Amino acid sequence: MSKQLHEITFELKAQNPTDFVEDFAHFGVVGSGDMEVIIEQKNLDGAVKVKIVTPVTGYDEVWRRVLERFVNDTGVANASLEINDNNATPVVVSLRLRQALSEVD
Amino acid sequence: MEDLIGQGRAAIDMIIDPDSFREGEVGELSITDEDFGASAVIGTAELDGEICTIIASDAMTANPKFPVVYAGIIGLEEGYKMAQAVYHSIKADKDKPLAEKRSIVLIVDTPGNGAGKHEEIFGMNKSTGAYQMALADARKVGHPIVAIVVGRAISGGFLCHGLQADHVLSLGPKFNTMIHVMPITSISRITKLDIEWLQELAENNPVFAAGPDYFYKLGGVEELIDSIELIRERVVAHVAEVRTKKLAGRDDELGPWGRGALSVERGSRVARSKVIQTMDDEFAAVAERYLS
Amino acid sequence: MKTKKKWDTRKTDYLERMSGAEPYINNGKVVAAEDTINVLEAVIRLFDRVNIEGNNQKQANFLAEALIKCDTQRIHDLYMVQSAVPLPVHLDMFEVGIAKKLDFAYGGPMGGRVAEAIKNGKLELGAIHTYLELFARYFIDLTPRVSLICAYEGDADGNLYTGFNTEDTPAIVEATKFSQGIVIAQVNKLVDKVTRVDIPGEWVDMVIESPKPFFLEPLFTRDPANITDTQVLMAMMAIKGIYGEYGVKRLNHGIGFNTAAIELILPTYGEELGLKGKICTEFALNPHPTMIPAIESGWVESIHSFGGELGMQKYCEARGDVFFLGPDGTMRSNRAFSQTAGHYACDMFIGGTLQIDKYGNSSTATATRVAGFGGAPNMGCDAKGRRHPSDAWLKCGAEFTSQSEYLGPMPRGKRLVVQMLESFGEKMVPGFVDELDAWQLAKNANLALPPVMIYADDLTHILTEEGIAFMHKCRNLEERMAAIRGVAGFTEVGLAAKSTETKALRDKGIIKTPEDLGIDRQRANRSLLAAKSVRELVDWSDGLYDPPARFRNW
Amino acid sequence: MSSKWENIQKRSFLESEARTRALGLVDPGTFTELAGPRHRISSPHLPLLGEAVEFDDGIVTGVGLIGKKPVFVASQEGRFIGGAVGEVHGAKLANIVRMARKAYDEMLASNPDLPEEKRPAVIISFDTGGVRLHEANAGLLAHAEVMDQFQDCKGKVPIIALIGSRVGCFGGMGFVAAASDVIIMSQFGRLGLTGPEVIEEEMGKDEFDASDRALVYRTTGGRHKYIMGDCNVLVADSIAAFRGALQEVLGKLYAEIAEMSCIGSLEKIQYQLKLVDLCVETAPKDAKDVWKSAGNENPDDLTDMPLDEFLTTVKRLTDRY
Repeated sequence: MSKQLHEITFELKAQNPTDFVEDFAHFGVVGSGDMEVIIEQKNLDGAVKVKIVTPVTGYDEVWRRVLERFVNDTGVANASLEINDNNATPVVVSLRLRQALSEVD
Repeated sequence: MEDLIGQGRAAIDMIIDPDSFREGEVGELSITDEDFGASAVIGTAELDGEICTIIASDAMTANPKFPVVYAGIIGLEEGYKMAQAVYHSIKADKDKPLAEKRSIVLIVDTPGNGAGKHEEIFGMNKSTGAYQMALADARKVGHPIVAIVVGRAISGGFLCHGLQADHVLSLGPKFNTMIHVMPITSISRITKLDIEWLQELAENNPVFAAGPDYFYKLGGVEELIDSIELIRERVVAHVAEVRTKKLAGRDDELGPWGRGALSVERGSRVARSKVIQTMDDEFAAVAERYLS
Repeated sequence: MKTKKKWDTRKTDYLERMSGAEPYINNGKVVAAEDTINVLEAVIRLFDRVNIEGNNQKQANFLAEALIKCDTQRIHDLYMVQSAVPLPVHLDMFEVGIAKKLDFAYGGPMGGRVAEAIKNGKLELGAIHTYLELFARYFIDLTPRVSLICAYEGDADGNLYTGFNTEDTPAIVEATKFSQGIVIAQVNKLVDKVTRVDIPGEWVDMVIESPKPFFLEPLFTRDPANITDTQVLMAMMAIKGIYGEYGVKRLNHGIGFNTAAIELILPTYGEELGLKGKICTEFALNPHPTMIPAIESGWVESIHSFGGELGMQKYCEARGDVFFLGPDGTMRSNRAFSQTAGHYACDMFIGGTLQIDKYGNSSTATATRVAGFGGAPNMGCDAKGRRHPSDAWLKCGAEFTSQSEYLGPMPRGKRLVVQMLESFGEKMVPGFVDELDAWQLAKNANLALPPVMIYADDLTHILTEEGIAFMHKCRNLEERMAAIRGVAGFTEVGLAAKSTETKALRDKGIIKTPEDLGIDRQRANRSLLAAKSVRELVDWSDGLYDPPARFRNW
Repeated sequence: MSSKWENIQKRSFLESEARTRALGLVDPGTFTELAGPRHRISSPHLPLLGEAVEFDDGIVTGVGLIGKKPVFVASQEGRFIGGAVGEVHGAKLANIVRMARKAYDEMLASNPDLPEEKRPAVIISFDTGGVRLHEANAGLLAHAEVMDQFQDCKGKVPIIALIGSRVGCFGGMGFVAAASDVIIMSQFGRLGLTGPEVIEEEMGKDEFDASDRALVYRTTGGRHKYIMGDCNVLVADSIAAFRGALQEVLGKLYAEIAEMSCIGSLEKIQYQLKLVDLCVETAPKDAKDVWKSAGNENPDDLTDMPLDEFLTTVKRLTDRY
């Protein structure tokens, strides 16, 4: 029996992109049912690169959909997102991502 | 003799010069009340002809005033009693040169600190903290401190009585010595991880495995001794080695911080070194702003 | 044809049973605690219908513990008719064979054991009721022969003081006593003169001072420290999008953190929206500690309670303009009346749930637990007998699109029935599902129908973190299902939503998102809570609230 | 930034994350985090066990200013695995203390008349249950390193402990806090060595019921520790209140601050032994019995009375013994 942290990576593109201009932003705490995120400016040809590290498996598609909506709603582009997750629900994920973005506003 | 568990007093006799132990006495300190901190043994002895302070646990004697103090547990009184022995060692040698500061030998066989209501109301954390501060103090003013694990060195008990020494020695696992925070069976139960798999993982990563050899790998124990007969000889040797280093001003190689460096030598606790380096470098770049 | 028949068999039976207990009754109606088993064995017969008082709050636990110690040769296969079975002893009764059949309303923590006992044939389930429904049947076909009840004080004449925690007692005693049944009360204290007569002595046969006070569960206490930012967001949506929109003044709140969050932002967010005096003035509600800040800031005119809440006694007594106090100055709760009030006199029920299916039926049942719903369904339904108008009721009725299908142009109101649910619960358990677990439970526990807390046709609003779905505004099932999908987030149900469809529903005002409601998500955090901890509730109450030990963190 | 700092001040200390506490305790805009999330030094051991990691391993370390004073801050995050101390977490804590002492040595070397107002200080905001089980051995060794660094600070750099977060300060970190010079707590803070569940296991539920939170707080909570003298300052639950107390303490001469500690010298432990005698003599059934010994006639009233009233009416053990 083995148990390892699960890593999910993918790239997204916003429909109405606005470049993420901050060098670095961090938000959140990896409490139970919560997560943290680092957002960094990266030259990715308008794309957003996402990496999630989580103990939970089987929700890769949900993660993609949640992040897709975040990227489309906010227009974030040319950025890398790194998430450490510990069982956060989509509600919490969306909330933390928006809070992270507003931290740098 | 298969092991020394529960035999702190016997271990004292094995280590010191014959018939040299004056129990209850360290410098000006003289404890006559037999019930005071009954589970802790302190006193002065000769070690290879030199004066030395002995601190041990007595697993056979419970403290009649504190029901949770038995089997070698360090309770409220025991912690302060042990601290007194250390402070009186410092006091007695206050004006002596470094080369003559008496050594302090910790004979370790304790399952932990007192876990009771009175202990928490009055602050067991202070008692165990006081003893550790005293040991660190003595170490830093030049007393060589050597701990030898002869039985149990469990979690907070080991921190209290052992890990503040300059050097920590331990009898090897074949003498049933136990050094851990929690047995791997309990870790398995709490983390809900398969025990065999955990044991397999522990082979390469000693950070959560129980046993003196794993602490050796982590640099938490300087030397494993594989014969009871060798204890005295090795303690004497380590006292000498520690003293030499102190005289040379190489204190950073001793005690907990020294064991941190030892972990690197033994290829473990790599992240520790990395994060310390990162902090130091990062601060160096901004130090001007804060320290000028 | 007129038959010759004895018309006093009940009375004869009563006297016969009581004569068996006579030797143990002294000094009026007093029985010593150590004789409890003897009197129970004397007055209870095989197959009797027996009520042990208890609901989700107080419990006649001493009498329950005594009943299970009775000789199973003499007493077995009892038919338990009682509000709740939340204590282990209630289920042990079926394990040892003392009891066989059960009609109840609430299983709480014993829900799992109820299901198990049904499965292994130890328990024969009649039905799962609402409180009021079960009380009703006490007077029709489920009248108890013997009732074991509890009170704070009793005297030698049998007078009882049930005070703050009167709860179910009057309903049980009335049904039992007026059909010549036997009523035995455990009291915390035998006194010369009771503080107030809540149950007249004539209606009680025996009084026993129990060695320990009766058990009381602080079920309605929610620690504000555990309210999440998402719950604050949903509370803001509830207040702005529903309470304010309809001007809801008379209402009931379910148990849970969702409604606790609403209660705690009334004095902050509610005040800011200028809604004070316009909403939340009268409640059918237990004395929720989280109501303290709203009460203290003058929001609330009246609260009638189903039961008492541990630690709130002194506070309620000191707020006599709000709570219902007796001439002696202490509060009296009454579940039957408060449930009736909740059913007929409240314009809204709002509460949390565990699951909502794609049609809008909601349930807190899981596949392996027969928990029951207590009183929620009484309030979480449209009161068809209601005839008095109110603004909120009329407005909701006017919006009820399909009403004219039945009534033609006849105006009629509708109660707001709101379910709050996050799309995913802890550990990613989806709140929206294709099929309720209740179906599986019905199979597992041989139930005649899946236990549904609130049926889709009663539900008017679903509130999730995504938005509010105005279910009653939908034209048909198809549209209602689309509305549910539109607020179901990233669950399987929600992922099936088409964005064009959801957009259309938003345009029609059937779905409203926080943005549609003009709610700033950034403000949705715990700092809006008028009290963020139990300690702050104590401070709000000027030290009158005395929280149970488990809620203290200072 | 500064307006943000203003907002932080009003916040509940109990509710605040580690980083918020760290930022809010020092002067506005002066906090520089060291080995922060940017460096992504998370635990190498947790992933092997399938446990979630955090970029800062559950502790914020950094440096800031309070007035002219450089303060070296460590702030633990109880929400991440109960603030437990693993290899990285422990190394950060030990090293921030070491850095403060090294900074002092350097400053003194270049300026033998280093004014008090510039003397560095260490601030630790505890929120922890002690050793992290998943990397227990490394965590244990780190505790010893922290104590070692504490002792190095003696005579040089004051160490102030702040306890008012959810997890409190237990296990090995309980004695680390005891080894600080000054302990500032709120009534929500808890300080002890052994967690309530272990005491219950050891003594039985009749003697100590771990689920009785009121009992747990009476035994380890801020009000109790203030009466015992283990907590030097009891403050309201806001970052501003903690910062205010901190400023006041740091405004004192170092010698005065060092005197405030409970342990660390023979004289101090002789006093503690007097209290142990009191414990034996009175055999208290409950902490309230000790409050009575301290001269509080109605100990029952002390738990629920508002903090201000408590502070003006309470008698402390240190007043009498």
